[in-house]
Formats: sequence, C-alpha cells, structure tokens
Amino acid sequence: MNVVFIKPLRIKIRVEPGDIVEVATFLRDKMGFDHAESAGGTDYPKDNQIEMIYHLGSYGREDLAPHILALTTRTSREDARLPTLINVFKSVEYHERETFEMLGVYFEGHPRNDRFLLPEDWADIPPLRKDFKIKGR
Amino acid sequence: MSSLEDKFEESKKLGLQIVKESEDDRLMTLSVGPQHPGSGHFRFTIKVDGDYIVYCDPDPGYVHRGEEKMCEYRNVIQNIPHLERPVIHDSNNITYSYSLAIEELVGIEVPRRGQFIRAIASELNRQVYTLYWLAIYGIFLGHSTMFMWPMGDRELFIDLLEALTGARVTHAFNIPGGVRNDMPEGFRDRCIRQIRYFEKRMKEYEDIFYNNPLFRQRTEQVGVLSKEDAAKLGVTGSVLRASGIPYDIRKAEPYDVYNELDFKVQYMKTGDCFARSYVPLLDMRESCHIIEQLLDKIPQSGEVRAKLQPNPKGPPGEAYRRVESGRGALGYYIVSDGTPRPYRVKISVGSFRNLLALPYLLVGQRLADMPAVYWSLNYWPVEADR
Amino acid sequence: MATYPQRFRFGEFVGSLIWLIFWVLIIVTLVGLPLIFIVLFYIPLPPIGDEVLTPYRFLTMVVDPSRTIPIIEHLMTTDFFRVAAFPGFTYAALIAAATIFIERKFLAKMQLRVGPLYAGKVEGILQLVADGLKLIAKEIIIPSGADKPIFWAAPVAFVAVAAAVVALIPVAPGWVVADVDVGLLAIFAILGFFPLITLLFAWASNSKYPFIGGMRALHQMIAFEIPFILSALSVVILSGTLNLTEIVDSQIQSYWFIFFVPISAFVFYISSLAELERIPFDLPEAESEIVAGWLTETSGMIYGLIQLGSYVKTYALAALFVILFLGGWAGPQIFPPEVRTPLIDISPLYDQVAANATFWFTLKTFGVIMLMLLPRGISPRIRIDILLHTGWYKLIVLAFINMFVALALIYGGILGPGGLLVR
Amino acid sequence: MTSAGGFIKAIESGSKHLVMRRFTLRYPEQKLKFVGDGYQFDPKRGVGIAGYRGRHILLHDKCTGCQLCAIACEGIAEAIGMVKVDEQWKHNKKAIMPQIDYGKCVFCALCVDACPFYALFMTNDYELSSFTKEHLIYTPGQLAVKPKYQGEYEIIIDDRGATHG
Repeated sequence: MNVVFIKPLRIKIRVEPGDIVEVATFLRDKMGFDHAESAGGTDYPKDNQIEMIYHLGSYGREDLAPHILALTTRTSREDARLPTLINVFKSVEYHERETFEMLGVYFEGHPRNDRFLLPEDWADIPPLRKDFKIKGR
Repeated sequence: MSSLEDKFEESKKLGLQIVKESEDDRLMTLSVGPQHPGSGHFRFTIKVDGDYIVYCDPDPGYVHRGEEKMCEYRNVIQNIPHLERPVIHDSNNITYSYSLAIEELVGIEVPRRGQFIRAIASELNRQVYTLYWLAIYGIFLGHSTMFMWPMGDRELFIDLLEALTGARVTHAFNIPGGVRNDMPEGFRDRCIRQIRYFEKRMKEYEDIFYNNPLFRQRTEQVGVLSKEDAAKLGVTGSVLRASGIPYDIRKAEPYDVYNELDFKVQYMKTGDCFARSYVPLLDMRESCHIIEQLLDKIPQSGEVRAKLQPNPKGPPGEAYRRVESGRGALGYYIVSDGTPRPYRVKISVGSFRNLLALPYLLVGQRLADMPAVYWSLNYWPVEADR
Repeated sequence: MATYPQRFRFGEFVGSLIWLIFWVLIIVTLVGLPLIFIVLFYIPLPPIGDEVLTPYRFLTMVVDPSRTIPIIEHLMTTDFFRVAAFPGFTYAALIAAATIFIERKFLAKMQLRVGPLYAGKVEGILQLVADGLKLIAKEIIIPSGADKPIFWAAPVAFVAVAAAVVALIPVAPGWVVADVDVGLLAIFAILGFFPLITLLFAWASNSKYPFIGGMRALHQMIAFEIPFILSALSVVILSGTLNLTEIVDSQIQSYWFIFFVPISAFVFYISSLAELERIPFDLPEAESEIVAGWLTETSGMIYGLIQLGSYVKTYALAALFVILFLGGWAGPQIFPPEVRTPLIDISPLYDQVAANATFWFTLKTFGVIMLMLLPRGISPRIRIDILLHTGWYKLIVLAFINMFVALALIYGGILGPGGLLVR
Repeated sequence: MTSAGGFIKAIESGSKHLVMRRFTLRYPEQKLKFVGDGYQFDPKRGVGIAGYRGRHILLHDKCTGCQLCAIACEGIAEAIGMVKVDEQWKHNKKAIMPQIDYGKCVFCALCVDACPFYALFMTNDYELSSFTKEHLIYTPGQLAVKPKYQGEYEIIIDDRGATHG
C-alpha cells in the first residue's frame, strides 16, 4: 500500500488487488468511511493496466465530511479481474456493474456481472477502453 | 448482520409464502417503463402478488449517450454544451463541478464576482429543477393542480435565468474560469421581487398538497429508509437528508462563496416518502434565503471571468470535485495527461446513487405506492444513464 | 419572422361565398327536392292530431313554420320523444357535454391555466366538438388476444346502462321516461351492472394493466355500494316511498331532506364520487401506477363512448342527489304563465310548471356537478387499502347514524304522515 | 379533527386561485421581452454581454474568414461551415464566411466567444422553424440581416399573482 498524493481534503492510496478487501474493511471499520461516492476505472494502455478507483466518503463522522479518500488498485488489461467490494460497501453495487460493462473488469464475487447501461445487443469491446474509437473522430 | 439485510429479509417475509417456486404462477410480472406513464426514460421490472410488490429489478440505460467517452474527444471548453444535456433542468449545477475540477487541474482562480454569479445561477437552477420534480411528484400521485402550479412558477425562474444567461434551459453558463457574462441591469430587483412572490407561493403548496390529509395518508410511513440504511446504501441529496443525516456538500465541503453564507442544512428524521418529498420544499425555501444573501453580498463591480487561453491545459494530474445539485452530490473525477483534452472523466451523479435504494424500498410495498416511492428518490433517469 | 399570415383579399372572400351558395343550390335542387317528393308521395304519413298529414299540409309548413307546432306538440306526447330527447338521452348528453366543458374551464381556472381557448373563438366552446371529431376519426385498435365480441359490446353496454339510469330520473312533474314504483331500487340495480361491464371489458382486453384496473374497480364499487344504498335508505324512511317522483313530492310538502339527514347526503356524495371513479377515487384509471387502468386498451370511439357514458352517469348521480336531498325541482315560481313570441307563436308548447321545474332541477344538478368536480383540483389519488377501509368501516357507520336519526324523526311525529313539519 | 382541517385548507387554497391571474403566455399573439439585443462578446475584456441567444448575426464588414468560429463549433455541434462569398473585402482575402445550420446548432454561443473581431453576435430571433431542412441552413447573406423581433410582454407580479403581460 502506498500513498499516491495528499492534497487538501483529498488522499489517494494505491493497494495491490489482493489487499483491497482488507484495506477497505479497515477503512470502513476503523476510519469511518462508510460509503463509496463513486467507483470507476481508467484505462492505461501504456502501462497495460486498468486502474480501479473508489472514492470513499463518510456520513457518520462529521470531521471527515469534506474528505474524500480515493482507494485505487490496478489490474492487467488482458485478464482484468478484481475482487468486489460489495460486501464492504453496499453502495458500489451499480458502480461495479457499470465498470464491468464499460471497462471489462470482472468483479469476483459480485452477484451480477451483466449488462446495465449498454444495449442488450452490444457486441463490441468495452467502450471506455482506449482502443475503442468513436466513429468519425 | 445488519438492519439493511434484516429489513430486506423482513420485507421478503411478507411475500415469502408466495415467492416459493411452486406457487410462482400467483405472481404477475409488470414492466414499468419505458412506455409506462409512471417511469420516465427508465424501466424496472416488478413482480406483484396481489397488491404487494415482491421483486424489483431496475434496468436503466435507455438514454445512455456515453458522456464520459465523449469528454475524452473534446477539449475542456467544448465539453460544456454536451455535459449539461443529462440534466437540462439543472444545467448550471452539472457544469459547476466540472468547472471546479478543471480549474483545480489548470490552476486558475475565479474572480470573486464571478463566484457569486455562479452561485446565484446555481441556486436559481436548483429551484427550477426542484419545481419540475415536484410537479411530476404531484401528477404521479394524481394531483393535477400540483402539476400545474410548480410548472407555472418554474417559468418565473426560467425567465430569470434567461435574462442572466441568455438561454431558457441549456445555459452553458459556467465555464472553467468563471461565467460567460455579467448580470444584466435590473436583474437584482427582478430577482428579489420574484423570490418574494415565490415564498408566498410555497405556503400555498403546503396548503393544497403537503397538508392534504390524503397526501399524508399516502406518503407517511411508506417506504421508510432508516438512517443506517441510508448511509450504507450511499444515497445522497434529499433522500439522505430525509433519513436524518444532515449532509449537504454546500456545508460539508463549501465551494466558492458558500462558506461566507448563513444557511441551515434542512433535514427530517422519519425517512419516509413524506420526508423525502418535503425536504426539497425546505431546500427551496433555504435556497431563497441564499439567493437574497448572495444578491446582498455580491461585489458591485469586477471581473467575472478569468482570462484563459482557448485550449486550457494544465500539468498531468487528477481532481475530484463535487457540488450539491438538485439531486444531491454531483462529483467529477477528471484525469488529465497534460493535453487540452481530459484523459478520463467520471461523473458521479446523485440519481445513480439513489437508484440503489429503489429495490430495497419497493419490495414489500403496495403497487399503488410504487410511483410515490420511485419518484421520491429524486431520480432523474437521463442523468443516471449519462 | 418566419411565418407570414396569408394576405386577405375581399374579392376572394366574396368569390368563395358565391361558390358555396352555388353548390348548396345545386345539391338542394338535384338531391334534396326529389327526396322530399319521393317521401311525400309514396310513403303513407301518420295522422297528426285530428287530421291526416297530407303532402299539401307538409309543404305549407315549409312556407309557414308556425304550422309545425301541432306536429311538435303531438311528438312531445310520444314515448320516443321522452326517450330520445327531453328527459332522456339528448338532455342527459347535453348536460354531460356542458359538464365536460365546465370541468375543463373550472379546473384550468383553479390551476392558473387558460384551458380550451381557440376552438369556437369564444373561450374554446367548441373544443368538445373538435375532440369528438378527432375520436371518431381515430383508428380503433383491438389487441390481438382480445375477446372481440365483449370488447366491442362493453363500451356500448356502458353507455346503454348509463342511459338506463337516466330513464328513471324525473326532471319535472310528469316528465320521466319510466315512472316506476320502485324507482330508487331500480337505479341501484342498474348501477350494479357497472362493475360487471368494467370487469368484462378488463378481462376481454387480455392485458395486465386493464385486469388490475378492473379488479380495483370491482373492489371499489362493491365497497361503496353498501354505504351508497344505506345513505339513500334514510331518505326512503323519511318519505315512505321508493318512487322518485313521490320522494320529491314529499320534500315539497315538508322541507329538503338534506336539512334532516346531512350525514347521509355526505355519504351519498362520497360514494357517488367513488361510483363515478372520479379523483380522488380514480384508482381503476390511476395512470402513474397502472397506465390507464381498465381503459388502457381503449382507442378511438371506444374511449369516446366510455367517456360519454361516464359523464352521463355523472349527470344521473348528480340528479339523483338532487332528487333525494335537495328537493328535486322544488323552487319558487319565476316563469310567467304564458309567453308571447314574435313571428311564431309557441305558446301551445309552453308549460309554465314544467319549464320552472326543469330550470330549478338543472340549476341544482349543475351545482352538485360542480361539487363533484371540485375534488379533482385539490386532492391526490387515494390508496386502495385506505379506500376500502373508508368504504367498509367509516361510511357504513356514518350512514347508519343518520338512518337512526331518520327513524327518530318518523316515530317522534316530526315527519311522516301528519307530522309536525309537514305542510 | 386535523384531517378535516386539512381538507378545508386545501379547498380554500384551491378556490382562492379561481380569481388569480393566469401564468399562460399566449405565444403567437404575445411575445416575451428580452434583456438587450442578444448575446454579445467583448474579446478585449474577455467577457460576454448578457442577452438572449437566438440566431446569429454576421457583420460582413468585420469578418476576416479566420475560421475560429468553425473550429470552436467542431467539437460541439458542427453546425458552422465556411463558404465562399461573392464579396470583396480587404480584410477577407479568401472571401469565406461562416454558414450556420440551425438544424444542428445548440445555441451555446461559444462561437461568439471565439470571434476576436466583433463580427459574430447573437440576436433575439428564435422563430426559425421551416418546412425543410435546407431552409434551416443560413447563408452568410441571410445571417447579415438584422431580425425584427418585437416582444413587449414581461412578468407582472401583484397581489393577484404573477402574469405575463
């Protein structure tokens, strides 16, 4: 686990995929981050990696209210698999489903890795990957 | 393990005798949307046993347009007109946090007068959105007068915004570096006059709608979302505040001029449909006070827009900024790689987060409560799909 | 900027008028006159009054309209006129049309809108005609799995049953289609058909939303039928008869029954709202929950017929309220004993008592209809469990309270034969 | 009884509105008054001047054919194309000027912000409907015409409610 940056009210930490459930549980139980505001992925074809980022916030602790903790992890592009955080933060359920179809990251343990926003007959590569090009641009 | 799972089990128990596979033919599957008058651009499948809903599966995506991908192909200024499309009724707020994030990345400071005008436009737009939402809530419960009045009063604010920004709904007004233009002459008096009028109107809303015994009967103790569940599901905005958590980004993480203003975070403790429908009204009332304060404190003259080259770009980095929109926290996570175009834009919208509460609240309710619960979640289908 | 109004030319206007007159003349001479002659000379005509209607007499009527008066006078005594025109269907349909127009304008006023505005130049008074034409012109879509005979028959049956209720309503003394001794009972018996038609139509549509709507309609109507009848029962106790004309007569002899049994009147009003499926009791058509309820699969004139039926029903129930509680046609005499009109003397057709009675009856009916329209502007839709609770627990109890009051009034010698307040 | 009181309040509030003024603006007969003469932009100061964003007006004597408006529109609506004009201007050697397709334009006015020569502004005219898509494409010649828009109705607020005109 390493801290990527500390800005006012924003902290970003990066962990290995194997540790993420443990770290998230620690953040929830000991630090008071009780929900995820957003969860999304970023594709980095240069590093051949996909970064998954969870923005965690706190409703319970008033001193943490303005803070957002970004918990990130990276996985390879070819076999993008990550453990799900749905058992730690219930609120990531739809965000992870969206990430699955937009970036092709399979969340192990997530009850529903299936279509959410895209049409049922979508048969292309996941659209938010960088090698998916919009036509005409 | 927790109250949320307990509640889900409990509500399942209500229909537990029915959910058994062998008796599945008792259930009737209803597809609510996308052509159902009570859904919007959205579909959710429900199964009913008699009058009780025993299963609910939301299926958004009918108006998905790939805003996040589109952002990667345009430079930061060109992104403004299409980013406001998901919520054209709240377009100043959805571009507000985008501008904040870009300003953080590029490293520019908005002039003080610009900050005030931004806040005024954002508050006016919150009224427009909330009135639209309230109108739909009225017609969902069969109250046609409550559909017409907020729609009519909304015109007042649209006229104000038209005078300020030049467009009626899609304003394209907030841009990185400030706002597009200064306030026109006489705007202040007009604004105060209309807000005074609107404050009187809100009393009428209470008389005819909120204090109506039939409305109370339909919404009180219906679809209760407890405080713990609200925090766990990560809902936001009025849904969260109705459940007893006084969390408002304007107070929690004040952006621009909001830390100089004197206002309260309105919340209720019951967490039922009534609270969820009443908190927006309280918000509108508070918003009127905020607009008056902003008009009082605004500097008499000054720049409204920082000088910026046509293709602003900053050092590589990332930013996550959020504002309180009509539907709750609206955050932008923007990654920049040093080019004029954003590398990745992730929009975290309130509607998408509140959608998670829908299956939990609907299961165990009556079919007649479906529109009341659904629309009380402050859900805007187009915004959730992005 | 973008739209230019067409320039008005007086010459073109006059030209179009002449063109119109030319075509009218052509059609009248080539089609109209031959038809009249065929009818007059080849079809035997009925006797009018004492004389036989000959072609000669008929043609003189065209020249002198006052000679048609005996024919109209004769027609007005026939049953056909009563069924089709005055106390019957046309009168009811006219009131229904007026109700629709008033409802739209009234609701628009309350909601700060303008309502229908352009059709008919004057405040959109012809909007209903335009809507009717639109509905007639629309395609009737029948779901592929629908039970076609019932699907076609149900709207017609709906209007027919609503008209059957109207047939029992007396508008003025003697002016009633069917003056039966068990009039009130007959009305409730006929009203009992509506849930059946609703359910049949809902089932015949072969669709889920109509089915739910039909079930809701059934629940609602059964729950409200009992307080409905019970509230009318106290009136029967007070007047001692089931004949509607005699109920009105007994109110003319004493006072309006609403003063003695106000709670019954209230229960009757609420139950008739539920019976009419009007807001706040429009659950069977709750659009945000079950699309349009049992009307989901209706289209074109099928929808038009059901709307017509429901507004005729509104008139019938409002009229029933007037008869039971507001003294029917009772009211001060304001019409003169006879009228003089220029050109054509219509005095043989004029009946002072009937005109006066009709005037007061229509006025009161519109008052009640306005009262029935009012909740639509101020109230949201009620939920089904609250509705059933209201119907079974509250309204029945309320209806019983006033029944005892009525009994006490009868046995206390205040009302009834030889009572204190009987004039 | 509170519920009866609620009903009475609601009826009172509803019937009070029977005599209030209506919001409705009867559009083709009445037109709304706007602030100013349309959105304009001052490149020296770098801010706009408030006004309604209707269709554009192109000042032929200022336009240099620099294509900045078309470039600004590229990522937004792609409504602006540069076309040849049959005019001779000293500052416009290439003789090209913007032509705007109002079937695509979103009226964001970012092209006005992009114009550094005070040549492209927006006007109050919003009545652009036409029967064909071709008529929605405004050539530089059409864009030079100053529109005539007369809106005279404003919101009036008094004791009997708010109304337009």
